[in-house]
Amino acid sequence: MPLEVIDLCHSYKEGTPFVHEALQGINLYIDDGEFVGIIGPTRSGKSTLAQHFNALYIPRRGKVLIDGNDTKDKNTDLVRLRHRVGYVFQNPDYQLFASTVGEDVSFGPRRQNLPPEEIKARVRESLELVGLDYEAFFKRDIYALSGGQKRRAAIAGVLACKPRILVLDDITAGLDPAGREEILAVIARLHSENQITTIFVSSSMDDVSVLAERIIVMHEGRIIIDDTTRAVFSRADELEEIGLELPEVTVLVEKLRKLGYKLPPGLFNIEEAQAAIAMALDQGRAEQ
Amino acid sequence: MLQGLKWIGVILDKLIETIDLSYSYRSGEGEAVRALSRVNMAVYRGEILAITGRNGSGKSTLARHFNALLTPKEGRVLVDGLSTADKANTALIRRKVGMVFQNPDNQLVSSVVEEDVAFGPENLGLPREEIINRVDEALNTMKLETVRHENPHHLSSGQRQQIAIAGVLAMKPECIVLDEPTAHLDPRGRREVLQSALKLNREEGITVVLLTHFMNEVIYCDRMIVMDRGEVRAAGAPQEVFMQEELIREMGLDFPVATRIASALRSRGYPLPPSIMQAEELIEGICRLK
Amino acid sequence: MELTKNITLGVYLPGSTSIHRLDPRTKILAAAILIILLLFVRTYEPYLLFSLFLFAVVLLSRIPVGYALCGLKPMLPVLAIMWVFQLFLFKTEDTAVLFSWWIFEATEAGLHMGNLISLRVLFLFTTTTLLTLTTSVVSLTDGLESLLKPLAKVGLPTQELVMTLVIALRFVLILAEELEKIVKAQMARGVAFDRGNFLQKTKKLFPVFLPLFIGAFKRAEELIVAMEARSYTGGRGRTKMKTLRFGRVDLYSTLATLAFSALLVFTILRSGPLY
Amino acid sequence: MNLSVRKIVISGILGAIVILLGVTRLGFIPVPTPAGHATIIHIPVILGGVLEGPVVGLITGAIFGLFSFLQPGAPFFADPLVSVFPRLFIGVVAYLVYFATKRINTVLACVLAGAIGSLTNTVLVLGMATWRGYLPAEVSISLGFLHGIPEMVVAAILTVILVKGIQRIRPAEEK
Repeated sequence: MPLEVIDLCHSYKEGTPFVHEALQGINLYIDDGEFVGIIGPTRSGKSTLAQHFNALYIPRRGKVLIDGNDTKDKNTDLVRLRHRVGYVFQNPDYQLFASTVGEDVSFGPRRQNLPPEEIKARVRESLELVGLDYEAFFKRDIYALSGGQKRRAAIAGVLACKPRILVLDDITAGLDPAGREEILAVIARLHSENQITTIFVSSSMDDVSVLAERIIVMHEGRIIIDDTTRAVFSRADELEEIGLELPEVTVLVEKLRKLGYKLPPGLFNIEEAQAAIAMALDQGRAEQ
Repeated sequence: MLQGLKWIGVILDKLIETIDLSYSYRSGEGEAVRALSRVNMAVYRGEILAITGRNGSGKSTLARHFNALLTPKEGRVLVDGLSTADKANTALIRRKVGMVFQNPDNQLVSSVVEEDVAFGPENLGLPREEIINRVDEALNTMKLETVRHENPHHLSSGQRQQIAIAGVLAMKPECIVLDEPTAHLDPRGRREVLQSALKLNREEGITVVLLTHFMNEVIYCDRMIVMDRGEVRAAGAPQEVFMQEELIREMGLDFPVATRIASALRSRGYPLPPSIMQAEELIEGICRLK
Repeated sequence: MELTKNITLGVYLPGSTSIHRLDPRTKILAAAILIILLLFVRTYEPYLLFSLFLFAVVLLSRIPVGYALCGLKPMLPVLAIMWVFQLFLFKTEDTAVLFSWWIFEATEAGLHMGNLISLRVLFLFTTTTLLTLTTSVVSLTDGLESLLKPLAKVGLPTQELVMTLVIALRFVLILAEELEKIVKAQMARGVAFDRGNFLQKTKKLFPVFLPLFIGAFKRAEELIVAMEARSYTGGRGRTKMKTLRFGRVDLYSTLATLAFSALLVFTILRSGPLY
Repeated sequence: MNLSVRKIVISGILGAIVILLGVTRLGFIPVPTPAGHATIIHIPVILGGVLEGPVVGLITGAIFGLFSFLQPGAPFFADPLVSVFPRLFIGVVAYLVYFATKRINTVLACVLAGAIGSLTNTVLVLGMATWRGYLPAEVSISLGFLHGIPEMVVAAILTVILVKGIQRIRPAEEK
């Protein structure tokens, strides 16, 4: 189910003195099964763009095509489309409302008027997908969950609608390191095992770099870089200029590179960095 | 060396001390939850102390005892020698120890930056000129002069948190407790807030307690405390604590990036010191290998 | 899907015109006098005068007219329905019947009543919107606090009540953004808020209201702690950074408002009620 | 009268919800009657009364009144006697009902507080509108049935669910 964005523009508070052009001519193509990271500083337009993917915003100028269906088209069934393109918001509290996990996860499928057995099967499946044991969590109170579990329950609630594209909007914010790792592992598994197209929106390069194969960098409503993860990180100076914080590893390797160590550009993964530094040092030792 | 001298100075002077502090509350389902059990710790005057531990480890509950938002039912908390259990001390203790919380949206009162910074001094009943001076000074320290008339809602979350810090600063506290001030911020806001916290400590001489789960913030602190299930599990200089590898893993914490790279290089036979935490230290160590 | 767009109540449009710089007490008092007078207007002439006055204020404060009126948009349909309602249902003994339809009769008195009440609503709305557009929430509440001071002497907690208002106004935008995200999060799971009958629509409120209220109460708990941590214990013993100054311009403006009010009272008294 | 920080903050935030529901029109559910909608803006006021007591109910009600006076949804609300005055009673009545019946059963108490709180709004607003001459009595009575009943049902259900939901997140300190 490919996703295509053509000349998309969007402005907030149009017709008021506070008008703000959030998107200015976006062109984008995301193919089946890709894992794309969208990063950019706060208010660069990344969330606005992502919310066009499941028709939460309908374009006034430009087009968004999901599997060839124009979201602007009156004949497009938006409810069905939103089930095909799942969207998980940053704060799970925006989404979770029922008293138990099971009830909340079944909320989406129940909107589709599916038979009860199908709903039950979907709830079980999506809970297992995010690593929450069905028997243990089905009847668990939403408010008795930890931060990481809440987020996983929220993802399960969206997965139960059987999306082919999953948009994750800054979902690691506010988690502790253990919770963050939990979530990233779940997302990685979903993508690799279920081939769900994943679009990961974040302001943290650290999080995006772990999983995404391709990164789209946004700045003031425009896409300024759209390339493979490594290629993006090798343009460290540009990224810093627009106010993005590079992963610590990248900063460290860049500093060593500037000191003359022979290291490849665009390193962001700690294991790779360890290996590369060791290799550079080994080489230096051999030359001596 | 300097670090060592500072240590001798502070070790004698406890600003905040908890003695056998325990605390329980009742959860929504009515079960009693033990949030703190027999915590003995201290905050020394002039230091910057990191308190870390996974969510729900009790660090927030502990911090709320520091300025009498919670008062002990078992054990004691002394702030500058004053017991927080005595209601008569509360006002004075809150002047000495200021507190900044996780979400800037839920702690700002006014819709104008300078008015919010003035909120604390106004509560203290200070004369008008004094309030104006303090607000100017706090805005100046936090570099917020240019946005003083704006609505915080229209600023970045990092700036909003800086406003919250300025609001506490204007009350001229001896100690500022920052309760996960960077948890809801983007990486840039996180760096700005950390730098402010360091500046307050190093330049303004304010004692800082920083609750965090980001190790790249802990590494700039003089000391760290690791909490787990309401207990203090480790305390000491970050270098020393990070050497307890088993414990750090068990607590669900990360190692600083430089420490991880250094330890990988060490295992390949490069003699790097085990105390490396900051990127600069690692780079220096690598350069010295030549 | 943009909930914050039409919120103009309590939205301040910064500016440096003489209207903006007036002492908030001047503006609040003027608005209060005008609003009270509006309740007595029963004919069209005073509205003409009134619109001239408001137009002058709009010009002086350099507010885009379209923007000042855009908060009105969502309530126009209701206004129209109520106008029709008055047209057909309001009756007096000796009124002419304009036309009749089925069992309903549109009377002249009904027409005037509909017009007058709609006008009253429009003018009330414009008056209060102008007040909030030209006066920041902070100075508005400062002004209110100062004006209410006499009531504090009889034991009313006026400072605290004003603080309540300060908090309400600060949290409207925050909660609006949150509400927007909640609505979207549920739409993303297939809730179609625009479909269904009364019962179905009511059912769709739960997934929005629960997160909204629970989130709001969590915020409240945090704000309580944060305010206590900053030594807030209520209005007693508080001082204020800002002091209000009633200057020469304020005096002139007050005189102008009073003169206008007198004129208005005169017109109201001169023209007897239309019905 | 003494106001605690807690009462000030909760009234303020509930007041913010009142204003929010009003300006976004989310507080109105369309129904096929001449007025076009049933209101649920009074729900925060009822919650204030039930969860925090009569004072919060009163203040939140006052904010509701003030708001519906400044941004009237129906012409007769331009009169403060119709818009402000009746709203002062919603939260207080809801509190009294809840307080009187909670010993029997808290769910029942919430239902009654929601329903009677809503009824207070309907009866007083329409009563005042009739008394001030905006509406003929027959119209008021039929409007009362047309709007009052659905509003009462919605208020009763929402009150139960919201009160139960909010109580779940409030940890009671150990005494």
